[in-house]
Amino acid sequence: GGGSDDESSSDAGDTSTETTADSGDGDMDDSDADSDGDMAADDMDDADDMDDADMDDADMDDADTDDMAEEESDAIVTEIEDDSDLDPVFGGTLRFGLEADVDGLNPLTSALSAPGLTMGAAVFDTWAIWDENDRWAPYLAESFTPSDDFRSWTMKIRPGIEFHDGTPLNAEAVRINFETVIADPLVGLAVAPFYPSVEDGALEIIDDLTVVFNLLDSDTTFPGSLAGALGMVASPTWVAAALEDPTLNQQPVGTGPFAYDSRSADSVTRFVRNENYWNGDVYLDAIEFVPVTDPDIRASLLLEGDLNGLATTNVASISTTAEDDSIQNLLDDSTEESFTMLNSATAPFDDIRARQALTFATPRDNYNTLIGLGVNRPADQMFTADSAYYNPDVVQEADMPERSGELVESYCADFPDNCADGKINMELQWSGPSVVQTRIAELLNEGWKEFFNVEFQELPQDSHIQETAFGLYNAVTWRQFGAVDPSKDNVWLLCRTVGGISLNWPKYCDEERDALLLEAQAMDADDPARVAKYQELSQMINEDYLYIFFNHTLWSQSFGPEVRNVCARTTPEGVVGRCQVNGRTFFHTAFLAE
Amino acid sequence: MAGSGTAHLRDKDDVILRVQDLVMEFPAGKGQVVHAVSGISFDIAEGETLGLVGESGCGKSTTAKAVIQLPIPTSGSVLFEETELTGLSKEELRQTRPQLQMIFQDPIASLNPRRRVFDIVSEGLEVWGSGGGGEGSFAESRVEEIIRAVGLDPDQTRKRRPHEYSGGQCQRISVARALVLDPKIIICDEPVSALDVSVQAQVLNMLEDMKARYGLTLMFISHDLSVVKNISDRVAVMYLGKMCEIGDGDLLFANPAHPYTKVLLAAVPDPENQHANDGEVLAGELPSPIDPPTGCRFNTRCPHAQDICRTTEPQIEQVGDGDHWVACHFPLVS
Amino acid sequence: MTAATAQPELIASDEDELPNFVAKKKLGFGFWLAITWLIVIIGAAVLAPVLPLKDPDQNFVQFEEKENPITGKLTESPVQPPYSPSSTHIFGTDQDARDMLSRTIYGARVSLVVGFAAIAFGMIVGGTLGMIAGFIGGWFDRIVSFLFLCLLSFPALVLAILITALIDRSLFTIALTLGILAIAPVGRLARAQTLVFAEREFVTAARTIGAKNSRILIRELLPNVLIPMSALALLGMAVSIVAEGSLAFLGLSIEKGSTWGKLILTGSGISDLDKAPWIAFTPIIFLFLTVVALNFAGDRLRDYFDVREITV
Amino acid sequence: MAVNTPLLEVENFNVGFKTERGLAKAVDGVSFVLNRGETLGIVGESGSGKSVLNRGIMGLIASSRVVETGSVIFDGVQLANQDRQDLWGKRISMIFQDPMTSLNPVMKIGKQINEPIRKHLGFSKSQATERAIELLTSVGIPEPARRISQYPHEMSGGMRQRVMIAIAMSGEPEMMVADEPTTALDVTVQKYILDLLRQVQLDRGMAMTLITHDLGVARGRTDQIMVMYGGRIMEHAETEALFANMRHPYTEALLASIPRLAHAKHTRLSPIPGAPPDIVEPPPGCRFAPRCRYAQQQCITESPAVIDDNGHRYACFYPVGTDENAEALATNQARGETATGLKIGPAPSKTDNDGENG
Amino acid sequence: MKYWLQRLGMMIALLIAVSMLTFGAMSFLGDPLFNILGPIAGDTENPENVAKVQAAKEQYYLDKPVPERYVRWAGDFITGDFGVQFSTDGQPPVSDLVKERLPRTIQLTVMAQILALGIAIPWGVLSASRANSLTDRASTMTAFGFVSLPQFALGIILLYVFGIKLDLLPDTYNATDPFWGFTHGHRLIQLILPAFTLALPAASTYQRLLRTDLITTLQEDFVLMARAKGMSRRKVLFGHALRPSMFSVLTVFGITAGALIGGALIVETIFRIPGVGLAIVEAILREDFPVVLALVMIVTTAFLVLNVLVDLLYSVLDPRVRR
Ligand SMILES: Nc1ncnc2c1ncn2[C@@H]1O[C@H](COP(=O)(O)OP(=O)(O)OP(=O)(O)O)[C@@H](O)[C@H]1O
Ligand SMILES: Nc1ncnc2c1ncn2[C@@H]1O[C@H](COP(=O)(O)OP(=O)(O)OP(=O)(O)O)[C@@H](O)[C@H]1O
Ligand SMILES: [Mg+2]
Ligand SMILES: [Mg+2]
Repeated sequence: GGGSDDESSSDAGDTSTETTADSGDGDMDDSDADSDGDMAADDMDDADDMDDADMDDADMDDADTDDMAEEESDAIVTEIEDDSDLDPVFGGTLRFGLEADVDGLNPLTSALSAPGLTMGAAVFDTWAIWDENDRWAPYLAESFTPSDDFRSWTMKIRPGIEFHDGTPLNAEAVRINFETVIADPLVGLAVAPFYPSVEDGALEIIDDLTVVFNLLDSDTTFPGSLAGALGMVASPTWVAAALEDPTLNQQPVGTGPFAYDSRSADSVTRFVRNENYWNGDVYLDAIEFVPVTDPDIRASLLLEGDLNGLATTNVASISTTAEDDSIQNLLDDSTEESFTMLNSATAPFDDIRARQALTFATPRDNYNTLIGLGVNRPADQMFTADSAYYNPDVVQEADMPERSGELVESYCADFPDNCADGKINMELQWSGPSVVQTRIAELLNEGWKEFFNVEFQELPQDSHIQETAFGLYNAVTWRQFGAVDPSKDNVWLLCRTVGGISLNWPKYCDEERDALLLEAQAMDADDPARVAKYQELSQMINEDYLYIFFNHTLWSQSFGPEVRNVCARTTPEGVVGRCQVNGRTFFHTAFLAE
Repeated sequence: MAGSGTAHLRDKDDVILRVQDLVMEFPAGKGQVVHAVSGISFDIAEGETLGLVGESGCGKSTTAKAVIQLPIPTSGSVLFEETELTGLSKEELRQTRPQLQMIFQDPIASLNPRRRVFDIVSEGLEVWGSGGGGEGSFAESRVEEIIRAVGLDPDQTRKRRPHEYSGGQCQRISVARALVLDPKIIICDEPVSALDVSVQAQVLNMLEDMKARYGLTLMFISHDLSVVKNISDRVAVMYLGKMCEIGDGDLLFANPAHPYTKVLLAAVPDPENQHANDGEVLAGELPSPIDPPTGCRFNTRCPHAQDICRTTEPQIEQVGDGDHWVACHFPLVS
Repeated sequence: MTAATAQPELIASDEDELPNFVAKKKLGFGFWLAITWLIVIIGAAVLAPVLPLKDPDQNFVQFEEKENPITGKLTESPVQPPYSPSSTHIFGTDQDARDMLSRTIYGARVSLVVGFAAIAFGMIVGGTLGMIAGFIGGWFDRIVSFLFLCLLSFPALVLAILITALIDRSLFTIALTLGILAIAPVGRLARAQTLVFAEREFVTAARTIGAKNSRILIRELLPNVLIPMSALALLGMAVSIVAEGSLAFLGLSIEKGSTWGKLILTGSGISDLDKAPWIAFTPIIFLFLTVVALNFAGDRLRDYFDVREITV
Repeated sequence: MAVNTPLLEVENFNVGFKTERGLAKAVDGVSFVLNRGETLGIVGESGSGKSVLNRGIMGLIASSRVVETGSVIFDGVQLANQDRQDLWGKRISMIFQDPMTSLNPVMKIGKQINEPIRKHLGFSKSQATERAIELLTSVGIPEPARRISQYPHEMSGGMRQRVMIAIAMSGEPEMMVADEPTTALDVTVQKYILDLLRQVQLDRGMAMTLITHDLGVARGRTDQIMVMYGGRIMEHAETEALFANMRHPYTEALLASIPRLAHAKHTRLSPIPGAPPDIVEPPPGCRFAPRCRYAQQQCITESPAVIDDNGHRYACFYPVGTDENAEALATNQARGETATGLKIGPAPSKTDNDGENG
Repeated sequence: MKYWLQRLGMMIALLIAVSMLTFGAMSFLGDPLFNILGPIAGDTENPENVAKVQAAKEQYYLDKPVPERYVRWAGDFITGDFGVQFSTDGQPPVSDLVKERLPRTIQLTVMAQILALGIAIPWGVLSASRANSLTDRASTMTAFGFVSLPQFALGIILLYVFGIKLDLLPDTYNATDPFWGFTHGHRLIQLILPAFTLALPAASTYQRLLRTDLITTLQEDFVLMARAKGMSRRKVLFGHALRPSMFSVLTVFGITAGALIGGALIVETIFRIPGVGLAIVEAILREDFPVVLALVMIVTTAFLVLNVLVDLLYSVLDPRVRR
C-alpha cells in the first residue's frame, strides 16, 4: 500500500499513526484531535520504485480456521443508493460532520488527519486517484509512463487547468509542490527516503506540461502515491505566500471542485463551488464541514437532519445509523488496523520472549467484544479476509496466558533488573485524555497484569507522537497500515525509516524483510507472485511479535437520504474512482435531491 | 480640663506607680492621628484604689493599657516601683508583668473559651515555672485557695469552661487569674459595666475583699460615677485624653472643682432623689480626638469658657488644702 | 433608704449555676446521619479488599446466541455490555462488563484519599502560614496575604490543570496540587480567626501574665482557630473531592486506577447516558451523598461553633 | 384629649416562647393600666421580661415560636392576637435601646423620617421633608437640613437616639414605648435624652412606657413604676409612693445593691445573691424566693398573688415594712439560712470595711 | 480616591504575580518548541533540523533567559499583542482565538449569572420571609443539594433529564447557529442547559446567603423600627431589609466569578461549547504558552475587575464603606 493515509480517526489523532480504534471514542479526545502536531508521516504517500520482484514464498503456517476467520469473511454491507438514473440537481449546501477540526489545510506542510484530508479532497485534486479496483488512474495528470525498471515515471499534465486563484497548473507547479513537501522537516520524512536528493534530480522538468519523477527503487504503482495527500496539488502562488504568512494555511487554494470561502476554527469551514471546474459540473453551491467531536452527537445531528453527512469510526454510532433505514452508509474496513505496537530498540521488548509473553497474555477477544463491540472485524494481519493479499494461515496469537509464564520466567532470569516480583516491568503509553484509550489500557492490563508490571502513561497527543517517533516507549496503542496498495505502507517498515525520528516506529530493521518489500513493490500489481510476497510479509510480521493486531478499523461515511451521487467521481477517461479512501470521500459529483 | 501638669503627683515613699505625661496616639489613616491620651499624669500609692472616670472614648482604657505597656505608649514615663517600664526590653518587661495585672470589661471575651477555668487560672503559675506540679502541689493548692477566695468551687472549675459560667462568675475567674501571680497592682478596666446591677455589687464587694486579703493596689476604671466613688480612695476625671480633676473621692464629689465634673455629677440619676437630675444638660457633642480643641479641651462645651480657655491649656493646681487638684482656669472651688 | 446598711448581709452564694438560657446548641439528627454515611463509605473503601466485592477490573462478559447487526448472522457471541442492574451486578456494569458497585467503592479509595490528603496539606501549610501571619503581622503578613490573594485570583481549576498537565498525574501530584489550592482559603480563614481572637482580651490577659508569643499562639489561639478549621476541613474535603472529580472529568486525574470523577466520565457520553445511565449515575450518587454529607456535617459544625465567613 | 383616662389596659398578659426545653414564660400574668399622658416606668434585671412585655403589647415580636394570651385593650379596642399594623407609628410608637442598630444603616436619615410622615399624615414629599426638618429641630438636632441627607453612621449615638425620637414622634402617636432608650449612652447624653423624652411626652400629652433597669432613671421621669422579675410583676405603684414605701423584698434588694453617690466611699454593698430564675422551669411559688432573704416555706410552695393596696400593688407574702416581714427575717437569721437554703449572716453587720488603707 | 488607586495597584501587582507564576510554570515545566516544530524539535542529529530549532528559538526568543522572555512578553501583552498560537499550524495570533472564543464564554457566563440572581433573589426572600415554614425547609434542602452537587454531575443530570429523556432542550451547542431566536437552532436556546448547570449551584449559594442574612436582618432593631413606624411588611422586606442583606451575596458574586470560569470549563466540556474554558484546557495540554498565558490573564483580569466592581457596588449599597 502506498502511503496511506492513515488517518486516525478521531481520537487522538490525527496523525496517522495514531492508533486506536476509535470505536468508542470518547469525546474528550476528539476534541484535540487535530491538534496538530502531526507527524509527518501521516499521510504521505510515497513513491517508490519498483524493484524486481522476487517472490519468496511465504511460509505457510497452517492456522486453523477459527470462528474469527469465518467472521472475517463476512463482507461489509454498504448501503449507498444507486443514483446513476437520477437527474442531478444544482444548488444547496451540504453540511458534513467531521470528527474534529484541523489546525491547517496546507497538504504540503501539515500531515493532515482524516478530517483534514476530507476537507482537502474538496479543494485539492490529486495527480492520480485510486479506482474501484484499487488500481491507480491519472486524474490531474493526463498520463504516467514508467521507465522499464519502473524507477522513473514521466508525468504529463492535463493542459488548461487553473487553480482557484488563476495560477495555471503546469510543471512549475509540480516543482514547487514537490520541493516544498520534500523540504518540510516532517512531511518530507515520509517522502525523502524514496527519492534521490533534489539536487541529484529527484524531479526533472521536461517541458511546461511534462515532468519526470526519479525514484530510488522500482515501483510499479508509483502514481498511487500521488493519489493521497502527497498528490494534492496546491497553487504555487499560494504555497509561496503561505510560507511567508502561515496564517494562509487556513485558506487553501487548489484546483478542486470547491474553493475556499470561509473558515472559523472549531466551528465551520465553508467551501463554495468552483465554477471553472475542469472535470464536469459541480452541483452543490457549497459544502460546509462542521467538526462535531462527540460521535453520538454527530450521529444524532445527522438523524435530525442538521447534518447531511458525516464520517465516523465509532462503532456505536455506526450501529445507530445502520439501524435507520433512511441513512445511507458507506462502510469500509479495508484500510487501517488497530494494534499494540512494541519498541524493539529498548528493554524489555528488545527481547522476543518479552514480546511473545505480552502477545500471548493479551485479552484480544475481550478487546474485540468490548472495544470493537463485536462489529469491527478482528485482524490477524494488515489485510482483511477480502484482500487478495490475505494470508489465511497467519493468525494473531493472543488469549493464551498459559504460554506466557515460562517466557517471562526465562526472561526475568536473564534480566532481573527489568523485572520485579517475577513480572516484567513495562510502560503502556497512549494519547489522551481519552475515555476509550483509558478503557483499552485497563482492559489490556487485565490480561497483562499477571506477567507484567504495567505502568500507564497517558500523554497529550503531541508528546505521545513525539516519544513514539524518538523510540521513547515500550508499548503503545496505535493504528496504521491503511494503504490501498500495500507497497505504499513500506514507509513504516523499511530499515531506511529507522533514525532519530523513526517512521519505522518499532525501530525494527530486517534486511530480509526490506528485500521482500522492495521486490513486491517492483512487481506488477496483477502479478500473482506478488500475493505470495505479501503473504510472506504477513507471516514475518506475525513472527516478529512487534504488532499485536486487534481489528480492522471500520469507517463509515453516512449520508441522509437527500444526498446523492457521492460515489460517481470519474476521470475524463471514464475510470470511476474508489468511493472511500481511508475515511474520506469525495463530493465532486454529489448533489442534494429535493 | 483638659489640662496637663504634674503638680498633683505626690512625693510619698509608698507611691508604687507613677505615670507622667503619658501620651498615646494612634494613626487614623490619611496621615491623621487619634490623640487618645495626651499627657496624663497620676500616681498610686500602695494599697490605694485610684478610680478613673470619664465618658466613653475619653481614653480610660488606653491609659490603662499604656500603663501595662500593651501597647507601648507614644511618650511619657511609667515608673513602677523603681522600674521605668517604657524603657524595658521585651524580656525585662515580661519579667515585670506578673506584678501588674489587668481585668477587663467583657467577662466572656477575656477568658479563653476553649480552656478549662482551672487551667486559665493556673496559667500564670505555669508560665512562671511554679506550675506543673501534680495535685496537691504548692501551685495547685494556691490556685485552689484563690479560686475559693473569689467565691468559686475549685472542683467545678476543673471541669468547666468559661461559657458555663455567668458573667459575674467570669469576672471572678478573671480576678482569680490575676491574683494567682501575687501582683502588686491590678488594673480593672470597667470590670462591672457589663454586669447586671445585682451582680455588679457582688463583684465590687469581692474586689474589696480581695484587696484587703491580698494587700492589693487597684486602678479602677469606670464610666459610672457612683461605682467609682464607692470603690476608690482617689478619683481622677478624664475628658478627651486629658486629666480634669483628681483627688480624694469624698472631697472631689462633694465639691467638684471642674465644670465638667460638675455636669457629669449632675447627670447621674439618683433613686434617692427625685430631682437629682434636674440640672442643666451638657451642650454640644464630644469633639473628635483626631482634631481636639486647642486650649482647654473642654472649652467647646463649658458654660464658663472664656477666651483664655480657647488658647491656653490650664495646668493642674491644687484647690483647697486637701487632696484635690484641678486643671481649669476658672475652677468652681478655690 | 436605710435598709441597705441596716440589713444583715447575705453571703454570696458560690453555687455555680449555669446561666439561664445558654441555649444548648445541638448538632442534630442530620449531622449524625451524615457522619454515619461518611463512616460507611470510608469503612467500605478501607475494607474493600476484604469485603465480598467483585474484582473491580475484571470483565464479566456474558455470552448468548445473537445476530451480528452488520452481517445479520446468528452466532454464539458475547452479549454486548453494559449490562443493566441485576442480581449479579446490583448497580449494573460498565461498557467493559466491570461491576459498577465494586468500581465505585474502589473509586472511593482514591477520591477519599485525595480529598483527605489535599485538605490535610492545605490545613497544615495554610493554617500555619495564616496563623503566623495573623499573629505577627507586619511584612510577613503582607507577603503571605498577597500570596493567598494570588492563589485566590488564579482560577483554581486552571491552576490544577496546569500543574498536573505539566508535571505528572500521580496520586501524589494531584493531592499536592489540590492541597495547594486549599492553602489560600484555609490560610485566610486561619488568619482571620487569629486576628479575631488576637483582638480578644484573653490574649491581652495572657500577655499580662507574661506568656510568650509562642505560648499565646499555641495555647491560646490554636485551640480557638482549630475548631472553626475542623468545620472547614470537612467542607474543604468535599471541595477537594469535587475538584479531583472535575480534573478526572476533564481526563486529568490519575492514569492508573479509578476515581469517582473518572467513573462518571466513562459513563457520560450521550449514548451511554441514554442507554446505560447507571454507569454515570452510580458514581454520581455515591459522590453526591458523600459531598452532601461532608458539606452538611461541616455546615452544622460551623453553626455549632458559630464561625462566620467560611466561603470556600 | 382627656388626661387620666385609661389608654392602655393590660389584663393577665402572657408571652411565651417555644424552646427545645419547653415553653419559656417570658411574661407571666401581667396586668396594668396606663392612663393618657402618663409615664409608666418598667424596671427589672436583665431577662425579667420588660422588652418582651412591651413588644408583646405592640405586637411586634418577630418570632414564629411565640405564644401570646391575655387581653390588651388600647383605647377601648382589643389588640391581643390582632394585627396591629395600622396602629404602629400612628397611634403607638417605639424607641429601641441601641441607637446604633435601630436606624437603617443604608438609608438616609431624611428618608427614614419621611416614610412614616408620608404614610401616616399623607404628606407630599416636600411637605414631609419640611416636617422632618421641624421634627429634627424639635429634638435638638443642629443643622437639620444638612442632617437629613446624612446616613446614621455619620452621627453620634446621642444624635441617633434623637433621630429615633423624631421618627417615633412623626406620626403624632398617643403612646410611646421607650425600651431602655439610654442604656447604651453616656450619662450626660442619657440625661439629655431622658429630659427630651419627658418634655415631648408632657407637651403632647402622650402616654409612655419607659423601660429601664436603673431605678434612678425611672425616679425623676415616671408617674408610676412597675418592677418585674422573672416575667412577673413584683411591685407596681405611683413613683413617689413606691420609693416612699417599698413593699417588695426584690425592689428593696435591687435598690440596696446599687452604689450611690450619696454614700461615702467604700460603703459595703448588698448584692442580690444567686442568679435570675429559669423561665422555662421557674421555681414554684414566688419567683424571687430563692434569692430572698425573707423567704419562708410558703414562698416556696405558693405563688403570691398581686395585692392591690390602694393603688400600690405588690406580690409578696411578707411585704417589707410589715411585722410578718420582720418576723420572717428573724426566723431566717436564727437558723442562718432562708427556707430556700440561702445562707444569711446572723446579725446586722456594719459595712465599714477595712478596704481603705489595708 | 486613594483607596481606589491602591486597589488598582493591588490589582496590577496581582496580575503581575499571576502572569509570572504562569509564565514560570510553563517555562520550567514545558517545552514550547515541540508545539512550534513538532517532533523535529527533539532532533539533535540532522543539522537542518538543528538549524530550524535554532531559528525558531530565535524567532520566539526561546534562547533567551526566562526573565528576559517574561519582560518581552509582558511588554507585548500590555500593548495588546498576545503573541501567536504556538501549537496551531501557521501560528496565527492568539487574539484570533480570543476573539472567537471569548464571546461564547461571556454569553454563557452572563446568562448564567442573570439566571442565578434571577432565581436566587426571589427564592431567598421567599424563604427568609417564611423562615422555618415548610416552603423554607424544602428550599433550604434543595439549595443544599445543589450546592453539594458537583458541576459535572449536575450537567450530566440536566443533560440526561432534559436533553435526552424528556428531549425538551437541545443537548448540543452549535457555534455557527445564530444567537437570538427561540428554537433548537438558536444558541440562546442551546445555552439554556449549560447556563442552568452553571446557574443552579450559584443560585443556591446566593439563596442560602441571602436567606441567612435576610433572616438576621429581619431580626435587627431597625427592621422592627420600620415595622413600628407602620411600614407594610412588603415595604419593610424590600425597602429596608433586602439591601443591607445583599452584602454577602455581593461578595460571593465576586468570588463566584472565579468559580464560574472553572464551571465554564466543565460545562463547556459537557456541552461541547468551544469557549475559553475548553481553549484553556486544550492549550495547557498542548503546552501552548502564549495561549495559556493570554487566557489566564484574561480570566484573571476579568475576575479582578469584577471584584473591583463588586467593591464599587458595595459602596453604592452601603454608605458606611464609602470612601
Ligand atoms: N487601637 C486604636 N487605634 C485607633 N484609635 C484608638 C485605638 N484605641 C483607642 N482608640 C481611640 O482612642 C480614644 C480613646 O479610647 P479608649 O478606648 O481609651 O476610651 P475609653 O475611655 O476606654 O472609652 P470606653 O468607655 O468606651 O471604653 C477613642 O477615640 C478611641 O476611638
Ligand atoms: N425570641 C425569643 N425566643 C426565645 N426567648 C426569648 C425571645 N425573646 C426574649 N426571650 C427570653 O425572654 C426573656 C425576657 O427577655 P426580655 O428581652 O424581655 O428581657 P429584658 O427584661 O428586656 O432584659 P434586658 O434588660 O436585657 O433587655 C429572656 O429570658 C429572654 O431570653
Ligand atoms: Mg474603655
Ligand atoms: Mg430588654
